[in-house]
Amino acid sequence: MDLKELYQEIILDHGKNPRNIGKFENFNKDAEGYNPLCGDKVHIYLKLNENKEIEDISFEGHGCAISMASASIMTELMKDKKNPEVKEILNDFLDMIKQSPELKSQLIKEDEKTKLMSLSGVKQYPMRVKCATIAWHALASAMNYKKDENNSEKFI
Amino acid sequence: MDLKELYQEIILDHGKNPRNIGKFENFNKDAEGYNPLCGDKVHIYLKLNENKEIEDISFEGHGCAISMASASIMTELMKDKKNPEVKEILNDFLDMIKQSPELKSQLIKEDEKTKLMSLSGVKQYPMRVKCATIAWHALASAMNYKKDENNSEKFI
Amino acid sequence: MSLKDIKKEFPIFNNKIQNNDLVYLDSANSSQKPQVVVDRIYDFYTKEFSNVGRSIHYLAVAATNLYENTRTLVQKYINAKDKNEIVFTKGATEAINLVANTFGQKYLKEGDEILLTELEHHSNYVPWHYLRKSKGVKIKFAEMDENGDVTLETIEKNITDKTKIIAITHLSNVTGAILPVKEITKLAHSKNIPVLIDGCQGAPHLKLDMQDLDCDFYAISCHKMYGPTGLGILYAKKKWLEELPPYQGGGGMIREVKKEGITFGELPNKYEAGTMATAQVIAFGESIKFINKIGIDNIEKHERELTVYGEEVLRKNNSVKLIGNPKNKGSVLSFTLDGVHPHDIATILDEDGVAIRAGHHCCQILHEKLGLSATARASLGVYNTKEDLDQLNESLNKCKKIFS
Amino acid sequence: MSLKDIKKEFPIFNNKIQNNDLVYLDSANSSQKPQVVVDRIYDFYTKEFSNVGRSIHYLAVAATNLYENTRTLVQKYINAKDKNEIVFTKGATEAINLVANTFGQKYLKEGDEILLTELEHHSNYVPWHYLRKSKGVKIKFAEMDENGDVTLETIEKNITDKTKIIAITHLSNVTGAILPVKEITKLAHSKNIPVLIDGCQGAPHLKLDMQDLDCDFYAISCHKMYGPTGLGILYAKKKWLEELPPYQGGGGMIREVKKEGITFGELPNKYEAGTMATAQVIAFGESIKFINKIGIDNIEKHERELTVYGEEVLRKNNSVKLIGNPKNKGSVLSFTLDGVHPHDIATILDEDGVAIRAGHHCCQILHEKLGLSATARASLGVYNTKEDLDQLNESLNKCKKIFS
Ligand SMILES: Cc1ncc(COP(=O)(O)O)c(C=O)c1O
Ligand SMILES: Cc1ncc(COP(=O)(O)O)c(C=O)c1O
Repeated sequence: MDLKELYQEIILDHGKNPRNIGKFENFNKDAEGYNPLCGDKVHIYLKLNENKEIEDISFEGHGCAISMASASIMTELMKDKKNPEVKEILNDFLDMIKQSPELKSQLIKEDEKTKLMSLSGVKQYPMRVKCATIAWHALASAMNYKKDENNSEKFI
Repeated sequence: MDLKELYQEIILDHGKNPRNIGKFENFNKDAEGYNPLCGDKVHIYLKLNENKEIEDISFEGHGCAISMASASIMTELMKDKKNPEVKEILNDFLDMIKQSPELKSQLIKEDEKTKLMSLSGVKQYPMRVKCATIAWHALASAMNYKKDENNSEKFI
Repeated sequence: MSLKDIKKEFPIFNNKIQNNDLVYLDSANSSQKPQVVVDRIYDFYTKEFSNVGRSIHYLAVAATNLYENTRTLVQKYINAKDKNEIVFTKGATEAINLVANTFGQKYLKEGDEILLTELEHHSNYVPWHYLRKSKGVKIKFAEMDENGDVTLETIEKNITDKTKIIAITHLSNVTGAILPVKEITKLAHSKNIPVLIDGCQGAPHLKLDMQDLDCDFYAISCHKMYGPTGLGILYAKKKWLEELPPYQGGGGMIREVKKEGITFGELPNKYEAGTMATAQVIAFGESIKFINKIGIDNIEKHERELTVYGEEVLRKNNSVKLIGNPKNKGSVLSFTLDGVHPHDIATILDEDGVAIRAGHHCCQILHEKLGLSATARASLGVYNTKEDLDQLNESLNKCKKIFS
Repeated sequence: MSLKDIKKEFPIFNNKIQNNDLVYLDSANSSQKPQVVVDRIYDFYTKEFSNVGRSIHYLAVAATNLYENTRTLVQKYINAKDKNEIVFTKGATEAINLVANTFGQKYLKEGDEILLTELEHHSNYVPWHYLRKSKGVKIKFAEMDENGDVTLETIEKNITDKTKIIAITHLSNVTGAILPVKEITKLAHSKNIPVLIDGCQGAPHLKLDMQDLDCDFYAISCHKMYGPTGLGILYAKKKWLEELPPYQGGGGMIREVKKEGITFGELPNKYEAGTMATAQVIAFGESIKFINKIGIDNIEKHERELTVYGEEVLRKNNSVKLIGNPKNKGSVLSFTLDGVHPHDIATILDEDGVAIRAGHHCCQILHEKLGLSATARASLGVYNTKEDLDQLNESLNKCKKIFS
């Protein structure tokens, strides 16, 4: 294991200075992610327009560097994404954190991939995986994606 | 340990042919002894006359050879005994079963002592001690002797 | 792993018990433990110990993984659909209390009926009895027939439109009767009645498949299954664990706690309050692996052969009366011996190193029905042999002699 | 036994954790186990195993005696008046649930008040919370002051004529505050209110004397006391155990069972339903002997010195903020580190083999009061040394560096 992998520059930066923080006025969807084990909380706010496009997105919450950085990076990435795209990226990210060595979605640009991959350090720290995914699960709730029966963490 | 000590002739005899068995008509005191672990039961019936003398005594119940023999021997012994005598013998017997090497009470005749001592084999079989004492505890209840606070099994 | 040498896997048989070889015929009470299980406990405490779930340091993470591994092993072993259908409890008794308490709270009201059988162990009666007092429900007992069996028909006869739950043993710890639990479950479900199976004697001896069996709840006692003491398992269909209220409250089972109120955690945490029996759970994983290595089919076959042999031997002994002659019989041989009380039998057998149990075996209703206050019981495990049963018979003859 | 070499008694410290020596600072979560305790479990399973109480063969008798021996050892250790005031449970959490459930059933009604403190662990709140729903009782929380303490005065202020029971921690697992439990009990008794003490953190570190303390209930967690997992103890005054209804139902705790009704066994059986954690109880006897050998006074002194030293070291570190500065402090050091979240601290420390805990430590109400969602906590046991605390400080400096 390697702490440098876990706490990469990008993470420390986003952890210290999270982007898109704070509730904005005219959100129309929101959901809270919560980890009962540690008390970390991420509340996601969305403005989804009539094209099912995320017009605006922000978050509030508290937690470790990983969970804050993950929320920050996610909100940056998801802005202006349309509904099926959001789902694809979400599943791709969770798949990467869970098992896949890389991100596969064509919807994610190379520099965005680099940012997201900076979160892959948690793979070596099983108890920290939830920190990296808490914001993503909250987004899934806000978007009304339901978990499938087998709890496989793919949103359908 | 020695099975012959436990199952002495006297015990086998009283176990097979218990004396004073069955409820009699005009009893005026009774109490049930019960061992929840094994289900053994001994119900004691007494006729205590105005002199606080046990005019008649019998028992009903079911259980192992030890518990039946003990009840049988006890009822034989207690007939015609007066209240303070009953208590003294009771305590003496329980003391013997618990720790003392011998019976001390002057109230018990030599041949009676032999019979009672035949029950001392249970000392080597801790789980069988209750079998030997169940009838005696029932008698103590019927006589309204109360256990003292420290649970020391002496009846006061 | 060969069944022939299986005794060697159990260190207890290396010891003399009062100068005798141990002939252990009390497995329905609790089974002996294979070396691998004891070693796992030892290693866990000496090399890997930490509490699970709560901390995120190395030892805690490793322990949590090991703990959850056992959940998966159990899930696979009993073919449950979801690993979160496996709840660890302190024993089968707690598992049944958990269901009776939470199901009772949520679904039972005055006049409702609970259907048990006359075969039930006190652990599958007393928890339901509490609901008589608190809720005013009625308890019915499906009758045991003269073979010590309870048939599907008898169950059917006792179901009314007030029956709200059926709780029955899989395998009687006295008569050895294996109930037609799958058929009973199907019948019950056709009337929308959930079924709890007390699997204490089923799980160590019979192949289990929860999805096939389709019961709603199944209680397991790990110490009877070559596992450590202080551990049981409740299998429950996910929908029940989601719908029922929580049982004990404490750390680990909550979501969020505020002064005004509390929300509860998701499965499997919801029913695992407080620090769990970590070492025991981890070691029980080895019990499952041990059984898998032999193969439960082989265990069933071995124990069936022994049971048949034991019945033969005891039938030939004219003073012995076997209790129960069910159609489908598990490895339990209950009996009486003419003129000798079961407690005296147990003591005399013990002198030869033969460990059996005597008493009502926590089944007083069954014994009342039999008109007996006590029986003697020899019960088998994977380590038993025909020689053990021969020794049993020989020692029984000694009893007769003493009491003749 | 000398405290200098005490680490050697704990086999876990012979192992490297990811190439580092283990610096175990998570004892408030669960303590490590001395060799004697692990050996006892091993020996019991490999040479002496049997279920207790139920059978009368040699192994069963021996196991029953060993089991009851521990009850006597515990009685003496906590100076209870009667050995039957010691009830074995699956954990402290179950012990508190047992009291809340049975006391609630019998004595509480709508409008009654239960008094807790803001320091309480979820295990000493959630069980009482259930009574809010089922009985309509009210829960009050005596406030924690800025030192992380709850004073006698604050308790007094919160008592009303509706207060029916007071349930408080002996030693806070976050602020380390040792409450004036004896004075609180005296006050409560003067108003006829019984007191339950959550002794999870008290029992491993403080000398206990139930007759002097005079509390009605005291809950102990054995795995925090150098004992096995899956075991707790409820001390309760005999009159309560006699008066309260039984808790779980099952084998062993009954007197007589009939179809129409049930009578319950005498103490200690009444509250020990089903097969108990036999091996764990027997092994816990060794934990008590181990503590006695060192002497609880010596343990207290050693841990007090370490706590003072740890506070000194951490106070010198300008980025560290200690949580709680109670008058009387147990061996718990909770803190935050500027700019680094407790979870990140825990992960970084772990890399150096330093095991601490981060989070709300099952005390969300306390953390809400502090305005923190999480803290880091180093907690001590008999095996800790000043070097452990130096290493803690050094690793905290590494955290700062990474996050600078
Ligand atoms: C103060 C306090 N109370 C209760 C508990 C719960 O104890 P257990 O988890 O052993 O049941 C703990 C430990 O987690 C504790 O520290
Ligand atoms: C049929 C049956 N049910 C329930 C139990 C209780 O199991 P435990 O004592 O492990 O909780 C037993 C064992 O004693 C049993 O044989």
